[in-house]
Amino acid sequence: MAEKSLLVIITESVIEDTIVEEIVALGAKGFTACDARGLGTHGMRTGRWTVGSNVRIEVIGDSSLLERIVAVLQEKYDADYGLLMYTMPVNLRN
Amino acid sequence: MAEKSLLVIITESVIEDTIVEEIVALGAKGFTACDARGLGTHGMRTGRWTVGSNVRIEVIGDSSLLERIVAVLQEKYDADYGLLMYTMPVNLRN
Amino acid sequence: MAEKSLLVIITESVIEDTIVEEIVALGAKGFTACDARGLGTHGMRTGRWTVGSNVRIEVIGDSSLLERIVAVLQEKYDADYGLLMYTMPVNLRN
Amino acid sequence: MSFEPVVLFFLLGVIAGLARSDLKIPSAIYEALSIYLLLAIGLKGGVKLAEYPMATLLLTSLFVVAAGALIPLAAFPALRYLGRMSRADAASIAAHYGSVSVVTFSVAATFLEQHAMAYEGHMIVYLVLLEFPALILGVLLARFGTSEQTRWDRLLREVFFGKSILLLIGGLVIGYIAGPQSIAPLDKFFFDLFKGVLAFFLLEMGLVAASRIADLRRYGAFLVGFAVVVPILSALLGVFLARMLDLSEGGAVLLATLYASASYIAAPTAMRIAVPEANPALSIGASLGVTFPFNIFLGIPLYWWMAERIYAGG
Amino acid sequence: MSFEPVVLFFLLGVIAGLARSDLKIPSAIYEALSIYLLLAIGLKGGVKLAEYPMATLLLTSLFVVAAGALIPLAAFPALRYLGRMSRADAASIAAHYGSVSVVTFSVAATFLEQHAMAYEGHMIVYLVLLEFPALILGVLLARFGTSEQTRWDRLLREVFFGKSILLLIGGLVIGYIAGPQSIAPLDKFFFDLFKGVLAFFLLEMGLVAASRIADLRRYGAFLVGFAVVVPILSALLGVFLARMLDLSEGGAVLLATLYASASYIAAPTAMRIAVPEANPALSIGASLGVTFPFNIFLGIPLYWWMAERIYAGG
Amino acid sequence: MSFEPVVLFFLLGVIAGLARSDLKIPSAIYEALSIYLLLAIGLKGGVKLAEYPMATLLLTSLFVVAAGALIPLAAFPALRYLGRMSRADAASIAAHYGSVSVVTFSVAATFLEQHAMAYEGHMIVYLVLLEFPALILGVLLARFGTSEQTRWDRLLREVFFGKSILLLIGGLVIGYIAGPQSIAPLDKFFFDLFKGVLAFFLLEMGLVAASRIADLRRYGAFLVGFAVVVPILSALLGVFLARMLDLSEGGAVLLATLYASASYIAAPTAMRIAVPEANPALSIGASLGVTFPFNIFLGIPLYWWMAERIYAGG
Ligand SMILES: Nc1ncnc2c1ncn2[C@@H]1O[C@H](COP(=O)(O)O)[C@@H](O)[C@H]1O
Ligand SMILES: Nc1ncnc2c1ncn2[C@@H]1O[C@H](COP(=O)(O)O)[C@@H](O)[C@H]1O
Ligand SMILES: Nc1ncnc2c1ncn2[C@@H]1O[C@H](COP(=O)(O)O)[C@@H](O)[C@H]1O
Ligand code: NA
Ligand code: NA
Ligand code: NA
Repeated sequence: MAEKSLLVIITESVIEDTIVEEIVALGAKGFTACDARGLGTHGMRTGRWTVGSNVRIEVIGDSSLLERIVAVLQEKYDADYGLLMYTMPVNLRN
Repeated sequence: MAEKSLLVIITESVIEDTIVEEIVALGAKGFTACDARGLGTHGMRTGRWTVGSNVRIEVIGDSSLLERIVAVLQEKYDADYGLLMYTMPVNLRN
Repeated sequence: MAEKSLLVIITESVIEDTIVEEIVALGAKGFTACDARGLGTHGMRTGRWTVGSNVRIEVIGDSSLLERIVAVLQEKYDADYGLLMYTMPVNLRN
Repeated sequence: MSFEPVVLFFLLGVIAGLARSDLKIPSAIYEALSIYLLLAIGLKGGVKLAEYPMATLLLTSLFVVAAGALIPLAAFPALRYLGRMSRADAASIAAHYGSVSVVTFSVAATFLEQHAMAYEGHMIVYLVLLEFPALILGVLLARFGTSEQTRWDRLLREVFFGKSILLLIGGLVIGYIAGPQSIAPLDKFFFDLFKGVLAFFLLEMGLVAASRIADLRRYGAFLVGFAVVVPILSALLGVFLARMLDLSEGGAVLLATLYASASYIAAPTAMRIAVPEANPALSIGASLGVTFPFNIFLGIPLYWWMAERIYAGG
Repeated sequence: MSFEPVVLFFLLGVIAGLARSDLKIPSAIYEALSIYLLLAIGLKGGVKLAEYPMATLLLTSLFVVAAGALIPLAAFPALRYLGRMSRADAASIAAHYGSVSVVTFSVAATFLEQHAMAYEGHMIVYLVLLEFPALILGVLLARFGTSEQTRWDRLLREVFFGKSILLLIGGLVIGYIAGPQSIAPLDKFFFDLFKGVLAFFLLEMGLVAASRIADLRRYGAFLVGFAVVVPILSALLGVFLARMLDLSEGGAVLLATLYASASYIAAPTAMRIAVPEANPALSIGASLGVTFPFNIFLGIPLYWWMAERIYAGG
Repeated sequence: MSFEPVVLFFLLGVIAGLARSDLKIPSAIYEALSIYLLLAIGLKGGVKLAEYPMATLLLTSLFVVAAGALIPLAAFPALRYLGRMSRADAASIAAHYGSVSVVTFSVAATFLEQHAMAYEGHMIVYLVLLEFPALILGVLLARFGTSEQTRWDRLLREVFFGKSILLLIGGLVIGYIAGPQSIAPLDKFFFDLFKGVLAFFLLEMGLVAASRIADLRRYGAFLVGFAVVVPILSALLGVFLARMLDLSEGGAVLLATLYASASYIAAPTAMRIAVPEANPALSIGASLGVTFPFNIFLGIPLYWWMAERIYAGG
């Protein structure tokens, strides 16, 4: 039972592959993604058509890794894309 | 890195639009929704056909906002619809 | 507002039904499942075709229940299947 | 009377469901198939609509809708007092049985076509008109004398702009405006494939019906009896009305089937929103788990036989 | 000039969207329909390709692409200086209008077929060739004189291996290699169902367009005017070029429609990746909310009329 | 020997996959297409089943299944001792190659039809019967002499009520009961569209195969050699058996193709459940990444040539 952090990234589906590449390049050993829809400062995103749909990505790792990911994504994508990130401590069980 | 709360609402897809209207009317600035299936006191919901499918909605906000949402949804929908709500503190990162 | 724990299980879709049977047999009163894709020690799982797709299962319950579930799944499925489990405390709101 | 193979796809679905097969029709596909069926039926009706004088159609429609309203009005007290159900449950089930099933109608039409038996093209107008009054009646029955509030705005939007009505009426209007010539290039998609899509849809309905059969045991004999007897009585009403309105024998079979059928697309959603305290497992279990299979396997041949007897006796 | 019913499905979708109906085309279905349409158009063109001498085709293609490039090059300053838009927004919108719409093209082709009006089979080659140069031009316009970096690798992959181009070219090549005889057994799937699938697709486009109409009010009259005037001018260019290249009158209508149409499949994705600081609501609102309906309801008949006048005057 | 264009759709998918295109067939569509193909093949076989005396069919089936069982029994020791694979991996791969591929069979049948070459309608019965014994053999091979427990209940449910077998047998029975006349109205859906749906499906298989090619490099030359040599030897067995059973030359090509093909729908799921310690990347990589393309591009023409030689030599 290891104490780790969980980072949840909600962003536009159109950049899912790019974000995944960044995460892996920064050292994440894994991630989990789901299709999503939602509302935010970029308006309503109904989940229909590629440009109107969101993805919810979870990454579990050490806080230092997650800090690096947060910093890079914030700098490169926050201005131009719908993006929400939050973290919380979790107990990894296997 | 702001301390916020996360509210997760799991309910019936058939009232997704209604719930979203309530949330926004109560002051939420955003939400994220995913299709889901599951089991609870209302029996098995296989995620097939509209009346048998669930939705999982996440709202990030101040605890006071989330308290208000919880109170309203509990009063108006808990008796008649499948509904599960839980909250936890999170660190908003952007 | 009851203090409970949340267990998140990410595993292969092909054993979703089996895992759900285990969870229910161990005493869980409910669960919520979503389709997912991801990367882990078992390689990239693109979410296409049954054998290449993941499921994300949430269970809310007492920590003792969740401990039992974690122990059983770890013993029976961790060696052969893609499996990730983590827990965290949550406030159940209804 | 020969045999209609599409109903075997329903059986196959039931078997798969009971055997807990991993066969699943993805919900996106189910949605697409139902959109297709609703649009195709609407178009078919619309194209034929021009063949009938509008005034006659309006008049007969009035009779069809008024007589159809008797079904939920009679079903409600039966459910409430004989079945000892809660007001909400009785009202919701009554609404399901007052409304109609597009797939049952399609199976009956296929059946008639296979036996080269003619029917009036405007039956589809009755299908559309019967779909919603029962839903409104159901809500009135549920709310009569109670203080519960109804989300009427949501209900009316659901009823009139719910996909079911919207696609049926949309197809009807498009078919009517465009006419047979302009619709012809769409025939290969909307008409030629119809029966195959219906087979696929029945497979999915079998899968879902199988999951409802377990529920039924819990709700008991009364509801199962109700789900067989009410359709037969409703069908009888349909045949007599058809005779009165001078419809063809094929038309009588279809009107009987419409009255006998119970909704499981429009009604469940509308009732879940407007009468949420009703238990959806009861109404869907009865309509999809009992009435639907009863109708497609035994009901339709029975209604045909009824029509033959009553028309011969006329 | 008679009437083409498929556009009514678009209207039905708009009505459903504005009425906030629960009608939804699942995104998996939308994806499948668009793959079908792109492949089918490619195959259709590929089969006909063999009928034309390759050298002529290459030469005329050069003219078609070069003249087509004028559209974004003229649209950009108009948007930037008359419309006072940001460089990125102006460039992105220009790219959308320089590129083409496969569905608009299909509606125009259906329209011609309904009126038994012939057109050159290689129009589809122009469709493919016009799809992407504008996207690259758009990025150049957005970046010219700025220090912003472009993810060129991602953009080029998006442009050349984006599903839109890939399926069009893939279909074209398969159709060309296989030839009419070998493709014949596929006709029932790819050609006979084409118009029905198009109707389904238009329904979904109507639903999405309805959700864009609200956006437009916020962006104002200039953009709406732009979304009507630019297509008409582009169509004029198309008709004159067609005349010059000695295309048939049907070919002129199609080339006009290609120039007049704006992309909403390939361009939004490509621009979102390559020019992310542009607001996608502006470009999609204009192309899907205004230009697309304008083209299918009024534009195509208008371009036909223009072709008739200019060809008669020749 | 002319050319079958559906295989080009597989190539297009591979190119899209290798180029990392954004082209994706949504999994709901993939599921629907596979349900369609399995049902359609079953129906086709069922309709033709009545043409053959049941007793002969039972007898020949026995031979076909018994000879087919030789394939996994010979493959297992080859994988285990020549390939130095773990017991579980060897057993799982053997099961994949003992089972059959519905799509490969369909491509071969299309190929024969294109060349107007007749074959026995009951080949489809062999397809059904060959699908599952190898899966059970695979589990026995994996467990023989080990203490590992098998979830036999889950496996048997998976094998007999897995969607693959269920739809094939379901279609077979429906087609047989209904007969050609009653099935005729379903032809436009299940038979006319078959080849188009197959093309779509091959596109998706190409996309998935592309993602498997990288894996293969890791598993090395032995597995790639195995994935080419075993099909050829199995095909040879098929042709000889066909000759012995007095099947037509077309039937020989199909039986050879069945033996040569490896499963990637039923087997991966069944093995993942029953032999979870086997690495699925190995078996799917070999069957989908090597054997499937080998069969549709080179294998089928080769097996035909083999059949011609052996039948001529008879
Ligand atoms: N307060 C919130 N709670 C939950 N999800 C949110 C919230 N705000 C934004 N999101 C999600 O993040 C996406 C991008 O947000 P934004 O960058 O604000 O447009 C939205 O489309 C939502 O899915
Ligand atoms: N213990 C639980 N853990 C996780 N999800 C649950 C739990 N109980 C209920 N749910 C979810 O909440 C939905 C509604 O619950 P209920 O109101 O109990 O029927 C269910 O369909 C599940 O998706
Ligand atoms: N570090 C991680 N963060 C988030 N999800 C992960 C992580 N590692 C694994 N997963 C998920 O768990 C699944 C199984 O993991 P594994 O057993 O490592 O193959 C993967 O396919 C991912 O969906
Ligand atoms: Na009824
Ligand atoms: Na254009
Ligand atoms: Na084989």
